[in-house]
Amino acid sequence: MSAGPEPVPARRPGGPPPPPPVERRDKANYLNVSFGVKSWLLTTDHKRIALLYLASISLMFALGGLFAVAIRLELLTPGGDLVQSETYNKLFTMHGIVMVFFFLIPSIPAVLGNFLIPIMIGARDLAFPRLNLASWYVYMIGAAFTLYALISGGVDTGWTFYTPYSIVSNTHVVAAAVGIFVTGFSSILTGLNFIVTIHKMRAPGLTWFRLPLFVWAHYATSLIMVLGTPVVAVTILMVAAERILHLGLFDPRLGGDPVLFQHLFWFYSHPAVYIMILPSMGVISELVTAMSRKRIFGYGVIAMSSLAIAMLGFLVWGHHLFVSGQSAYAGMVFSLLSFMVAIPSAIKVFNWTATLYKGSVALQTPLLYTVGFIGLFTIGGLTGIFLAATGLDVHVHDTYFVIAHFHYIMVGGAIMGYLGGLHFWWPKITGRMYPEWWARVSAATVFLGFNLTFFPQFVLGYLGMPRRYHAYAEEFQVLNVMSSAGASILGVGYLLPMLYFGWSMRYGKKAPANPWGAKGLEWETDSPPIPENFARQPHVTEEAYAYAPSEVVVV
Amino acid sequence: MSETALPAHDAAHHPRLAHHFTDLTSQKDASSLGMWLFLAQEIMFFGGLFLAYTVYRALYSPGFAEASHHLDWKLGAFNTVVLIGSSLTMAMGVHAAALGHNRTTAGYLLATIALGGVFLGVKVVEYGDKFRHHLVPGAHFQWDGLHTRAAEIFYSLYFAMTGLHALHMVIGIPILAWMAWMAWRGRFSREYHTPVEMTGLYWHFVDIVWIFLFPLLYLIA
Amino acid sequence: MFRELPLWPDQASTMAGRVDALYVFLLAIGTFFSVLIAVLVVGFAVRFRRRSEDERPPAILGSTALELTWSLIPLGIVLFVFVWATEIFFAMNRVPPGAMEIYVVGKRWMWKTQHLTGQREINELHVPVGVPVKLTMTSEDVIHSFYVPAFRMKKDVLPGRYSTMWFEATRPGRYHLFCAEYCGTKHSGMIGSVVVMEPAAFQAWLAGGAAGGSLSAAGERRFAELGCQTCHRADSAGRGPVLDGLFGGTVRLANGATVQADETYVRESIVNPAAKVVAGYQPIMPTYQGLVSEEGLMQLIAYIQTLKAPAGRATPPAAGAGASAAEGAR
Amino acid sequence: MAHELEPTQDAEQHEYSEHVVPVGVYLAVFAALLVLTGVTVWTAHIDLGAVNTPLALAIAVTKATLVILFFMHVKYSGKLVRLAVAAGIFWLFHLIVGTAADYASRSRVNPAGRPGETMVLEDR
Ligand code: HEA
Ligand code: HEA
Ligand code: HEC
Ligand code: CUA
Ligand SMILES: [Cu+2]
Repeated sequence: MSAGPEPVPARRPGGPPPPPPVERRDKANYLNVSFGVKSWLLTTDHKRIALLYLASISLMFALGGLFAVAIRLELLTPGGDLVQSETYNKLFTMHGIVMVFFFLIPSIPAVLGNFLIPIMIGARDLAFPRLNLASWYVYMIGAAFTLYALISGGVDTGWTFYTPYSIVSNTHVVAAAVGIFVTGFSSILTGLNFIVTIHKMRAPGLTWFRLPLFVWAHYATSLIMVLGTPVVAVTILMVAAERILHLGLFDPRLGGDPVLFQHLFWFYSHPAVYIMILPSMGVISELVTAMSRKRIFGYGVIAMSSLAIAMLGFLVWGHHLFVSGQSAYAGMVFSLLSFMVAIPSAIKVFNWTATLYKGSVALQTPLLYTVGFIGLFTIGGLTGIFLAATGLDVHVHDTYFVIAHFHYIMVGGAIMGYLGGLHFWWPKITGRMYPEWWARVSAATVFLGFNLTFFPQFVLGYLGMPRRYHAYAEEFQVLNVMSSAGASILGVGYLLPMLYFGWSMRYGKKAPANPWGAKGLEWETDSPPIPENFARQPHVTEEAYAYAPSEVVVV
Repeated sequence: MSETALPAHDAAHHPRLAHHFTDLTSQKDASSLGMWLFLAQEIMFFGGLFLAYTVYRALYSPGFAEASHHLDWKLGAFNTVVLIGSSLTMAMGVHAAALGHNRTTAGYLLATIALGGVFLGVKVVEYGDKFRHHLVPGAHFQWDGLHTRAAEIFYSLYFAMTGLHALHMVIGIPILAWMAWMAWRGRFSREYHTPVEMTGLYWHFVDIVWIFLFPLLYLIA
Repeated sequence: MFRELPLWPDQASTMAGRVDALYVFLLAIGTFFSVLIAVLVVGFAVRFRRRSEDERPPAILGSTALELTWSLIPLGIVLFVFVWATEIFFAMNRVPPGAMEIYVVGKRWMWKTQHLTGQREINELHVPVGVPVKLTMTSEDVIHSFYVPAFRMKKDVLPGRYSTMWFEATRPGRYHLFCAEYCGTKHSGMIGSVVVMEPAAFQAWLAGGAAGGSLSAAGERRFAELGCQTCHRADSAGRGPVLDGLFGGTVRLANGATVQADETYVRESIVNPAAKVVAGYQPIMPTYQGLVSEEGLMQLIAYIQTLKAPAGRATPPAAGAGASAAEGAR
Repeated sequence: MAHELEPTQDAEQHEYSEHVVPVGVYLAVFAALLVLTGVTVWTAHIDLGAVNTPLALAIAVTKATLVILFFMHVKYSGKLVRLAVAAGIFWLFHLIVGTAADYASRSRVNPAGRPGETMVLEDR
């Protein structure tokens, strides 16, 4: 432990004026260091950029949620009576596009990752702060294109843009495609920034195997972002080109092969589902240890399983094509590989469970979300096994079984992790505590509403109700009503955090630096952190999650 | 956990050192890794088109051969030489920058721009020729050979791949011009010339893409 | 009550039972693991809840034995499931010989089916019970998917090529037919029913209205109308190859390759004749793309299938014989 | 104390070495690239049957390797940069091979099938 002179804030010539001196440590933090719209829109502070993202993706979530509400209302009755079928098709398309590309993919990485990664590794900022800001602008430009597509009439291709329908559809496919193309680059830039940061900016003593698991998860996620996203970008660009320039690459009338599109699309979009779940798994790894004040069980295995998921995730895209006309032999291989991805996921689930064993478990909101995540992810993941089983997928492909599968993982899993993380780090981000009682109520509401919404959809799917159906056969109604009822409960569950988080920013109890008694560099700095994150350069001398134990058990 | 003071950026530190790095070397390492990751991303971006090319070439090989004969391989070869030349001048530019010779750097960068311009000029001539001969896919596509559909797919790929490649050059040239301007103004030094290097990496990458495009498009037997 | 809240789909094909068995197995596995995890997580959380702020849990760093256990057991399970599922999948893809052939065309937003005997249906398909039926399907516009939940069978129907699917119905009745691949505005209206009938009833139905004669007869008429016989004549005096006995055999192409003369090949020969030129012939055949509908193409194919081989060509497989022949083959 | 201040980095501290490559190397690489371009054109104009395309690709790979190693200084760069290069190339390879495997096995397993066609295994 060595103490140098009080740090002098650094500055670049021509850069923004230096932040106030650090003597007023308890007062100056990244939130109050400067004011005004410009200080936010031109900031290069990763913490502020994280908040910019938080605001944007929350809006996008509300928008996607509104579409979901409209979908569920329409599906209350079997006849397509609430909206026209054109409208319905636009609703689920926009719901999928907004939720996937504009909410879930950026959610944890761009908000929590952006905020926490530099702090967790003891750095002042990401490696490329201006690139970080640029990626937010790129995201906003992409969102603007997509919103334009929406306002000027919508898109109706489904979020998958399958050709040749997306070539002949007379809706605003090009605008939406450009929107996704552009946002893709935001995700690439974020991933690139994370990789370089994690390699190059770690504090002294912070070796790879001392990194928090959240950072490992983001490292794996970033690999997928950098290596997968460009493929969907160019694919979607080709679709736009087919529409504008009449190239014939995917159009069978011109000799193109629509199945090639599906290969290209899923080459990215399957790994993309791991972009959506890995960060959430990272959050859960942090939460289980912090909430049980106990070393994580199997640190190395969890870290490596993130990488394994990222790698194996690139090998399985063909499992979306079992009935598409892909060769049955290719289907067989893709099926086998899909089963293999289940193993690292299983490892994580079991290790989290084992971590709770003999812990000192605080039954607070973050833990409730953790428990919810583990349960719902398990169900979602295990139904993924059903889908990866070729002979069974032939029946349930493109039915509500698939819808239920991925909502279990993305809504039940990923969003639970996101909300859990948001609650856990909220004191750090805002310096205020959220109201614990309301938070527990909302966690319970989300859990109940969620299961009521999506469990019946498994049954519907096995009964054979196809997805993307505006009107459906009468016998499916009861289950659909259950699902819609659940969705309204779920909606309330999501509305609550939006309200009390907003409330707490002003009225919440002031948060101490480490309200959870948790380990990790982020808890060593102020809440909210000072602009340069740490007053002094931290040195790391111990493993991650080194809670002082009663005894060390080596099994 | 222990800590030390944040590195004090005293007056002696290099003006180009950003606040969150401790020294120029690590800053440069970060840039160079970042650039390489960006190029890995670019490989995948072009990769989608190369995949489409592979699939259709396998499906329609006679048609592709027929269609390829309507491309002028001499122009293609000429452009290959031009682009390789520009890669050389680019490498020399980086070399000069590393030695701190700002004016020389600017000169090499201008030469690179000029060669890039020649390349694009030839491309314009070629594209114009395709327009005149109705080889642009779409409603006006005409083909008097056997394999009309395969030829149209071939030309779809031709325009998509060379177009995207040319777009990368069109983006690269202003960046080169900017670098040349900065070099001319003496902004680089032995210690700090990362932007020139990064631009160089980008330009060489564009060259590599063309190295593959040339035989794949112009020289199908 | 249970009429309103159905929990299990009808089982009406030979595949249904096999798929359901796998499903039940997976349900059991899934329930077991979900309950196990839920009980452990909730149990640990409650049992080891924090009772005082100064509790110090032990540090349990990990255990190789446990890690291996919970990797290898799931691995074993998924490998088992893999083998089982793949077996079903290949059975689904392997059309039994001599299956009764029916042609299906999907277009936005209807299903058109044609029997070899000439019956044409819209959004309906009549099939006999106990007979393997092979569907040869194509689309006139975008991708559709032919889905009969009661059969547990589904296959995408693509434009520009034929996809095949087969099933053997086991229970008479009327079952849902859905389009399962999103195809635009009225995707959810692209539905119909599959009517499974006792063989006798089916024969009676077949005898009913075959307005235009059999499929191959329709094809023969089209062959004449389109002027195909000006070049393709049975006496090899035409400018084009003799088509008798073509179907099912192999064809040598001008570029040296050989191809199998199946539906897709014949279709391509008509709509894009230059793509594969028969050895010894000039590519003079005009394209009929746009001149013949997908249904017309299927009729032509059915007709070409019936052209029996003169001595020397490979024998085409039994085709065009309808239900009775298919039954015989079983 | 100075070295303590440096953030932890991967084993090799300097990804990018200040190695200044002699100009002669650049010129030699340039000459090699020109020669190889000539060879590509030449071999394309003689009929080698199935060998033509692989040969053209092999030459292109050689040229690309030269550019990457010398012009782009990968020969003098650290492990991490090499890893990034390798990852890019490997993933591209994987994208193409994975998809091509589907197309190739469509024709191989079904004698009646050709690439681009729905596969059916028929017991004929
Ligand atoms: C975050 C998103 C996410 C995640 C993580 C996953 C994870 C998985 N998915 Fe999912 N999937 C989607 C999102 C996701 N999926 C989406 C959006 C679609 C539809 C796209 C569309 O068409 O619109 C889809 C569709 C989809 C299909 C195609 C279905 C079809 O269209 O016909 C398949 C098929 O194989 C599949 C499989 C899997 C598998 C095997 C996993 C595995 O990774 C799951 C692994 C996890 C576990 C297995 C649970 C934990 C393990 C245990 C508790 C131990 C016990 C385990 C065993 C005994 C095996 N998914
Ligand atoms: C991250 C991804 C994500 C998320 C979070 C959700 C969330 C939800 N989805 Fe989503 N869904 C998809 C991704 C997602 N979905 C995708 C990819 C598809 C496929 C699309 C396609 O086929 O192309 C799909 C399709 C899909 C369908 C199938 C449509 C069809 O095939 O016909 C249904 C039907 O029930 C559905 C329902 C829901 C519901 C009820 C929620 C609920 O969880 C939503 C709950 C949220 C709310 C109820 C909003 C809460 C309220 C607020 C936030 C504030 C209110 C706003 C203001 C005050 C302004 N979704
Ligand atoms: C102008 C003459 C001409 C007409 C009219 C014509 N064909 Fe052909 N057809 C040919 C020639 C020549 C070939 C062989 C070269 C080739 O494959 O293109 C051929 C090949 C074929 C083949 C592949 C035969 C094989 O042995 O593999 C089929 C099937 C076929 N034609 C069907 C038709 C049908 C059906 C029509 C009418 C709708 C038709 N043709 C009209 C000249 C013609
Ligand atoms: Cu046809 Cu959906
Ligand atoms: Cu997937």
